[in-house]
Amino acid sequence: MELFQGPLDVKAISNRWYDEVRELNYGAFITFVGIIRAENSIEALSFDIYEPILRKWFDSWQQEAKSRGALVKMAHAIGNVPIAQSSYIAAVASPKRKVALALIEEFVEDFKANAPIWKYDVVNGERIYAKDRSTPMEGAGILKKDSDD
Amino acid sequence: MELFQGPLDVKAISNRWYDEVRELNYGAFITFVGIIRAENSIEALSFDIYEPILRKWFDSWQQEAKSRGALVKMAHAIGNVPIAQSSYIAAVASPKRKVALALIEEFVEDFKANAPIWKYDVVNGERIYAKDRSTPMEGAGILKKDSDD
Amino acid sequence: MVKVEFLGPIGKDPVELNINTLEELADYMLKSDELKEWAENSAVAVNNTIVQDHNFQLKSGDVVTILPPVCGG
Amino acid sequence: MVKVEFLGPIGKDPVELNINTLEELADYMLKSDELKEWAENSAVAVNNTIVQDHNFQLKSGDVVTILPPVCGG
Repeated sequence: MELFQGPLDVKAISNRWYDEVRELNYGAFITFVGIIRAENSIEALSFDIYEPILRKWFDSWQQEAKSRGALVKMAHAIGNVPIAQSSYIAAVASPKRKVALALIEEFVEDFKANAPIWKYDVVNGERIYAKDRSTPMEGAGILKKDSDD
Repeated sequence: MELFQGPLDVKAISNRWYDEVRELNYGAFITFVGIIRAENSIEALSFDIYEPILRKWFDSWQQEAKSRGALVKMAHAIGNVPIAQSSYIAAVASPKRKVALALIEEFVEDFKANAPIWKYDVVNGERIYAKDRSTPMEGAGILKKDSDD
Repeated sequence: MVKVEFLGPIGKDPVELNINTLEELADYMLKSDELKEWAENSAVAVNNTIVQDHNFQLKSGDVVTILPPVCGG
Repeated sequence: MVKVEFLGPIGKDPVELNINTLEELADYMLKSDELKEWAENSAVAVNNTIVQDHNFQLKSGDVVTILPPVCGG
């Protein structure tokens, strides 16, 4: 897992990962790249990350991947990422095509739901929390008083 | 769709595709790379391609991708590809993560089942058809005499 | 006359046949030791379109392609 | 004493609280105009492990982290 200040150098990162998985004799290598789209008159997106819990989250996925004979990789940006630049790369390598295809989907979807990362729109230099696009983490609501479980 | 004699230059191809999809304002870009694994004492794999039907197959997937707001890309090697080199790259770009994740799986699986490409193990310089790993195409069996449909 | 091409591992040169139906094509392949097994597991394209209909009629000038089991990637 | 940290968009400095239960933590947040909404939708970690058990007991020196709704990528 790799964290970077500002936009990711997608070419350098994915080329380096490709060489690593080639040497490890994996047969299938999938990368998922997130690119900042021009929409809602934003200049950039911006990200806060809580690294200790992100690292635990990632390590438990690495264990899961290992149990399937695969491995996962991830890079994410901290701070501002302008339009047409990238904030996120996830990757899976596996001897088997089907394992890799299933794992990249599960890994990316769980990332969106549970990785401790907060997203902001940057408009006129101001950071605005992307509340509507954010998801309560697994375990959220534990402080609700009306909860009956 | 791009066909090359011998191994693919994965870094050049995927870096070029990344720049293309960034400019088109896509938010999610997935690549699937097939790497030749060292197994069964092979030196290389080798591929025959029937381009006219492959191109039709690819064009119909491009139509399907377009109907979902996405696009697909593909590169494949013709002839020999040594161990740890790559024979195949498939890619999907989409504004939406979930569309991209679903499409890459469907696209790659249908490719394995129906793209008119034949694979050979290369052992001691000899090409041996990978019969056990090959799949009859959709429509196969139409010449069987005992068929009752 | 119909031209028949054999792709990939079949490794046989094209032939010109005087046939009108897929059944005649099957008969031709099944009586050849070299082609018999491929009749069972191959798809058939006519002028580069895969044929799904058993009653497809061939006409003179058609190019028929025999596509054995595939494995790209 | 328990240290409570508020992450991401909550934008509040850490506080030291003399509490032993999640219910006491909830009471603290619910009576603050600034923190009320975050009590509803946040997950809670103690010493960087997400807590799933309502009856979890806090002890002196624990670091509690309040994690509001996330959106990586």
